[in-house]
Amino acid sequence: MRLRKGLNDRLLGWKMAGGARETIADMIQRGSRNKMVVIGLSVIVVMVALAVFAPVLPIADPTPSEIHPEDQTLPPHWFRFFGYNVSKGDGHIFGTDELGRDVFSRVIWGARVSLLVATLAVFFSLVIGVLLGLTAGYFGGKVDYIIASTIDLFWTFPAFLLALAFAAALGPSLNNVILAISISYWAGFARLMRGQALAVRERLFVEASRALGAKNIRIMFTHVLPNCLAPLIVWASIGVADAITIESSLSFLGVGTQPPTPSWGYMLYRGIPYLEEAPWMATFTGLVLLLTILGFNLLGDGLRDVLDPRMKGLRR
Amino acid sequence: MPGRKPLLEIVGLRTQFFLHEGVVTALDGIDFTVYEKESVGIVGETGCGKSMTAFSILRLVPGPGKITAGNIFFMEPQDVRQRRMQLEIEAQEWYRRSSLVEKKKLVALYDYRDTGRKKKAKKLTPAQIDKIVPPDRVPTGVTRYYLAQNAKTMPASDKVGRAAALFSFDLLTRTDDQMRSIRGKSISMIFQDPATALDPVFTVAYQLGEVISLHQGIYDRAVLDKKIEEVLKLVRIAAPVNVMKQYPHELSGGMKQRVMIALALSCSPSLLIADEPTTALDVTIQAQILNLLRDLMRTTGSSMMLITHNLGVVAEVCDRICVMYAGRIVEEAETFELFANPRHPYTAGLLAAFPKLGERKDELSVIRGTVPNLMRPFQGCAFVERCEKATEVCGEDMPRRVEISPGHFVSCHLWTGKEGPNVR
Amino acid sequence: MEKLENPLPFHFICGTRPKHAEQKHLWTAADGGCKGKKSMADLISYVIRKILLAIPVILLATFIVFLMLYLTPGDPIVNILPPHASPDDIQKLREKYGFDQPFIVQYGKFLYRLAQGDLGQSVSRQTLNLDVSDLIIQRLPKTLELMAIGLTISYSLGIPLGVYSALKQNSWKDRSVMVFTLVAYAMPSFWLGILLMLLFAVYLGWLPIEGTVGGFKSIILPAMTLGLGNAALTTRMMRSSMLEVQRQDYITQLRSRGLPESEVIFKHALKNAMLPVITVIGLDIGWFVAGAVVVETVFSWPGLGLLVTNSITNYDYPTVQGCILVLAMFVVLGNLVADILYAFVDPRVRLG
Amino acid sequence: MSVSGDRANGSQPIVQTIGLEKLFPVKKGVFSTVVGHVHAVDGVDLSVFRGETLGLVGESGCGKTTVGRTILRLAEPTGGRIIFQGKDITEIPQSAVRGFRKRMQIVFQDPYSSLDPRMTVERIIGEGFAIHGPPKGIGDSKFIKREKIHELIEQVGLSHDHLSRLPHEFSGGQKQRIALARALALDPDFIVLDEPTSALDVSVQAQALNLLKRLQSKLGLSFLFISHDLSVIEHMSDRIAVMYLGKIVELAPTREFMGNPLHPYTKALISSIPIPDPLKRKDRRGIEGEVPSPIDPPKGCRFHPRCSVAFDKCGWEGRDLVAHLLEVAKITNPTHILSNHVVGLRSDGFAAYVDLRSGEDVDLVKRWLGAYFAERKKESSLLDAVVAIDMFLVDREVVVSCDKLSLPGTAAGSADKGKKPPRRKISARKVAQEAAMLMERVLDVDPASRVHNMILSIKPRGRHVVFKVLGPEANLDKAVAELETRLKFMKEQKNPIALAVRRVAIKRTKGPKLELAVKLGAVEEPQMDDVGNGHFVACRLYDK
Repeated sequence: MRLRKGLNDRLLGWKMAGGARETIADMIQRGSRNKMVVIGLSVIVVMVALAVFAPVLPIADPTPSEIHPEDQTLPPHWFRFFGYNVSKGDGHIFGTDELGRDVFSRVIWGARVSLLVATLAVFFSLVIGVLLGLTAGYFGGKVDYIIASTIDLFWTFPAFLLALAFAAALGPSLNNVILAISISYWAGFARLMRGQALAVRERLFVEASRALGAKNIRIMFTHVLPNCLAPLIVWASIGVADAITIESSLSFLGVGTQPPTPSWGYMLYRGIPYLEEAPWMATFTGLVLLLTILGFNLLGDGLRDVLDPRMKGLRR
Repeated sequence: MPGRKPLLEIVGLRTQFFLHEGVVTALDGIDFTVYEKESVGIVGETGCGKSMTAFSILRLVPGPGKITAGNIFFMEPQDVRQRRMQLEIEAQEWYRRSSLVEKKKLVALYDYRDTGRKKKAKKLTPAQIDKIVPPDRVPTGVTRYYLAQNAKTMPASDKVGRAAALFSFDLLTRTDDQMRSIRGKSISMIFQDPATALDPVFTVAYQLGEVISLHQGIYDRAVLDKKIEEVLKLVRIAAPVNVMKQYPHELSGGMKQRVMIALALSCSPSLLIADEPTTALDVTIQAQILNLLRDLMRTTGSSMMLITHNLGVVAEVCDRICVMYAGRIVEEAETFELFANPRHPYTAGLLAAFPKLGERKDELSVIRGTVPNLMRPFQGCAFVERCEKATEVCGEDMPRRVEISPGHFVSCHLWTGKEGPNVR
Repeated sequence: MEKLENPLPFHFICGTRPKHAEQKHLWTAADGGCKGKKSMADLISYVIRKILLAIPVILLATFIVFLMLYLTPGDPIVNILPPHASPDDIQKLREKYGFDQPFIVQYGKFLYRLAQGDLGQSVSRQTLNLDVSDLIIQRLPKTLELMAIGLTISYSLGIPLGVYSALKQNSWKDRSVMVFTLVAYAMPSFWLGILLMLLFAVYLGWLPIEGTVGGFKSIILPAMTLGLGNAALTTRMMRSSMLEVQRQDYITQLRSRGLPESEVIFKHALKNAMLPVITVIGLDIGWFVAGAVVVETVFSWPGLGLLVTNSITNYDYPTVQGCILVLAMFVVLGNLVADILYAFVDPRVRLG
Repeated sequence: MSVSGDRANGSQPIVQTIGLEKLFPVKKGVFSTVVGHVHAVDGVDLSVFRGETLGLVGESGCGKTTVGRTILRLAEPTGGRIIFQGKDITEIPQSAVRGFRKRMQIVFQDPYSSLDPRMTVERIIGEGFAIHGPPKGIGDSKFIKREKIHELIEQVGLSHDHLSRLPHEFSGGQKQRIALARALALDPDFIVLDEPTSALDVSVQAQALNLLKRLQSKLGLSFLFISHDLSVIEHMSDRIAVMYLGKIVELAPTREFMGNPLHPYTKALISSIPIPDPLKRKDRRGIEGEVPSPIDPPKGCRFHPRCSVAFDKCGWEGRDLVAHLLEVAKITNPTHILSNHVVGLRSDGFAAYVDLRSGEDVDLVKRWLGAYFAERKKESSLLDAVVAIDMFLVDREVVVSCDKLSLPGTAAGSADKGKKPPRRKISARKVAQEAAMLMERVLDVDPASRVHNMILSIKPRGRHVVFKVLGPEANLDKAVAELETRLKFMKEQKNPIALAVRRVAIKRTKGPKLELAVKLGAVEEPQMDDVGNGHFVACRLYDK
């Protein structure tokens, strides 16, 4: 509604009249007032810290060389409240799995893998996506037609299916999973970047810069890219969540990270046959997985509100 | 104005927006009257609250906005109006006579009713009380309270006095359902940008038919189609049957605005509010639309409230003009009087800053500075920072609305105390 | 061509004309005011263009699927034959399956066979030499069933919830819906499946834990698992779309005409707000296709998805190929349908 | 080029356009074939002299903004020449345009989008220096740059402490000042002002206009002031040009323009503007109708369909004839020939097609039409313009296939003289478009052509040119024969377009169908004529 729009504009005006300036510090301040950002960020910080410091944390070895049959499927000691017979296993707050390994430490080591894969995959797709999307959106014409069709090809294809196909073909390994996710996920960034670049290109300051004699490269990187950053950051955060989902799904299907490397997806897969006798195997892994994904999603949603209130509902 | 019947009477209307950043007073105590069969122009720059006036009248103030004070009397019969005004004066007298404690109680009550926010009555100082309830105008709440106290003593024949009819013609007292039957039927509005103000996924015929069947109870397809065609012909659309079948995006800007006018006039409203009806159009199309509006007003006998920033447009079309600045009406006069003798420095500045065709000058005279921040409460006149003639008193006291000649009102300290000889 | 139905009336094309010039153009009023209307030919051309645009996607899918097999590091031949098979035997089998030819020839042959509906033969031990197409056709109905019910759940839950949430914007009702969608969206489908299984099958024992033996009962859990994530997404989209539409000028305009609130919201706002949701139906189908693979594995639902995972673990690449190709077709088809649907629903879509 | 010629004082124009043309293709169909062009700018001759302001006024969509952008080569012209300070810059490569950019600048309409929201004002104003190097001067270049930026910001009436702020902290008027400072940074000679004050409120607009005037007289700038608001244009300009549908229709010095507007469109425009003075209120009739689509502008004078004083010479088209016949049908009784035997009417360019109920009616309807036209031709020049009525075979057309073309490049376009200019490649589609125009000239317009009255339309379709020919099958053969002899002659003359023509053939298309076609004679567009006092007008009323 025009009315409301006008009001918003004037609101911006009022803010400036008070001398407030939109600096990075301001954004941080605004971000710190947004509950979603705060919650999301704290979850992420905790998870990242645990993952990074896993080797030095006083937790059990996630992949012990020996298997102790007596340790198999021990319930967490606090499960005695639910009527489980807990005789042993004080040290296992999430219990142990079918091979007697500590679930808690495997979850933490699993976070290492998941976060690494997800971050790297998102980073690569971001780089590919931004470069292609920027080129396509800024130049338009035939270049755009070719790149945009490619983007659309990959975009209409569900990322997970593509990743599954690639992971299955390339064979299960950490690098291949990263590659598979990057290949299937870049189109999202490219599409976003292209759309943004197309919009920014129409803004008159780009035209003004051209009128001053600026070259395309200069305009692309000093005008267009900085003005597209906000949605990219949001999308990247949500992208990490998606990548974690894809990675764990791949592992779940057995084409991702291979055992004995601890990975959330595989741990959940192993938990299914034991659902009745050892429900803790699947539940806690899943809970941590959910929390992590939720954390990145929350951060993304919150950032969207912080960086640009008008971007609400931009998902997909 | 003797002899003319007021159709819409706005008294002390205040509309505020409650935002995280603070309270924005979009309309700050507006008074004006639209008489029957006349067109009133509301002129002002971006953000002066002219559109908000329209939305307040229709009670369609968006989002965090609220009407916090005032009355909008619509189609109030003469006798009710007279009795109401009489009672208001009585109530004012009564209020003036009442003690400070009583005043505090009243103010808290009134303020709660109108702003929805409770105030601790006992902590109010006399100055604050005077601010909330200015002594020269007693708000609705107080009048009602007074009436509730004294209703029993009124004679049974005095229906107005016995509370029932007193404020029943105030649009702000209407229920949502009553309001809906007024909107579109008695008061209708034309929006600024026809490109965004028509529903894009329904055809012209559907949108027109919906309104006509709603207010006139016509449901028969054939009769409805005929009626739609008639209305489209009324706004001089050459091929109404073709246009009926089309979606808004298939029409040009001028055509869309005609359809919008058709929508507004389909139920022959007694008041038409046109909010910048030609701003989005080209000059030649603007001329066509203005001609159309003027002719339609003449033939249908409705009143029009034309909101615009273009002084040329009001000069062409309107009988009377209100000039708005920062949520207040600073000057109001008959069109000829206003253009001949602009009394408020803002009006004069605006007229001088407007480049006129065929009167080329080397330099246009300007109004320095920019429109003020509406979030700040104004102590005095809102124009003080940009005014060349401002004195100290301008920054401190809000200027009163004075009638300097019959029908010519100004809110400016240069003119307070200089009421015209024939007035009151 | 301005076709006249009958000799008369002629006037149905023309309106009144400017008074001043006898032979002057009435089109300035009629045409100048109305831009071109969508014709059937435009619509057909649009559909054809969309179909043509789908071809490269399908080709890409075949290429990826083919590349998949080509890149496979594990040798399927070695997998089929007993461990002590001679190199000669390996060679023979390799020739039989055409694995010895250059890449492009293999791809060409692959496409050629594909065009005839031949997806090759399974090389897994359990289903050796069975036609992949037969395997797929056998499994397809189960997946379709699952997807259909999943889609129904997701839209019948997502759209009303989104509208409700938008209407109650910023209330606690809205907030709780938003929290629900956040969690439901973040929940990986396999874990959600496990939880539902745990609750409804293991503890409550209302529904069968997996497989298809329970009849309709057994489809409830997989379909819910599949539908819930997308329902969350639909809710969010519907909500933001509804809020966006409610901010539009035309909604205020309709209110200013005195239309009842229910009509404004449920006729005008809803119809407009549905448009962006329709555009993503295609993407939703993609989501479901991908989700089906995981969900079927969790619930041992004998559909295409389970076939894929089983084949992957058995290194049965022809079957994987075939399944992924079929699933990709779903996606392409879904997008096509969404595009065409959108062109029909939104009068503003430029068909030219 | 009478219009762009010298002014009385004989000074050289700083910018001159000759026949400037910018067409945007309109695409349609399965393969996005070009089905027409938006004639945004269609042959504009303008010149701006040193130190003057040329006002360019017109309604939205008339192409005035495109003129400004094309002069700066922000949009590539599709035809005509742009001459800047005596140099032809129409075809120089973009890298060389950059050098010129220092000397011509632009200020846009929308202050909200014309400043990069992520840059401080200092960076925005200094962007020109970042591109072209710091301003000349003695001493530290950074210091000089700073000084210069300070000077600029003061020049536009803002202060130093604004420099470190971001654009959103400013009001519309202030933003426009910053945009102006940015444009002035490189000391340009010529600035295009594209509706610089349209987004501003009246009181702020006056400030901005005064500032522009002051700066112009101080710095000796030349302006091309583009606006839809004639009152602003009048206030700012020394000369005023009026544009309508891609063409300039009137050009005159301001005083002359306001005192003696000649073109009916100009008059209507002036009378449409509401004057803020109730004493001057009048019943403005303005003009009826709306601006026709620029994809297929009216033939002849583009304003004639809306013109209140238009007379018969101003323009006609097939669609006028269709409209006329429809009117006739309306007033005749149902048994009339027109109603009884005709199913539909359609038009294309200067041809009108009559769809018949059955093939046997051809002679009947043809005779009636011939008689009707002959009888009424004195009354209406539209009917007088009818040159032929005959049967038309819908299913047959002459198709000319074209090849792509490779031409030796022109030296003017290349930056360094030493290198051999690269050959210019022209696609078959483009050749077909050119060929269509060429053939129209030699077959249809040229009265010496033997098929002069038979050609209904000549249109490019993909890599072909398609002819619609009036009359029986023999006429098609005649057209092919004529076309072949003409082509042979042109091939001998080494006409590149003629050389690119591959094949001429008669093609059958849809099922057999017979229509009647009426061909109208072509009508010419009015040219700009000098009526004295530097006043030019393109209107038949002032034909000499």
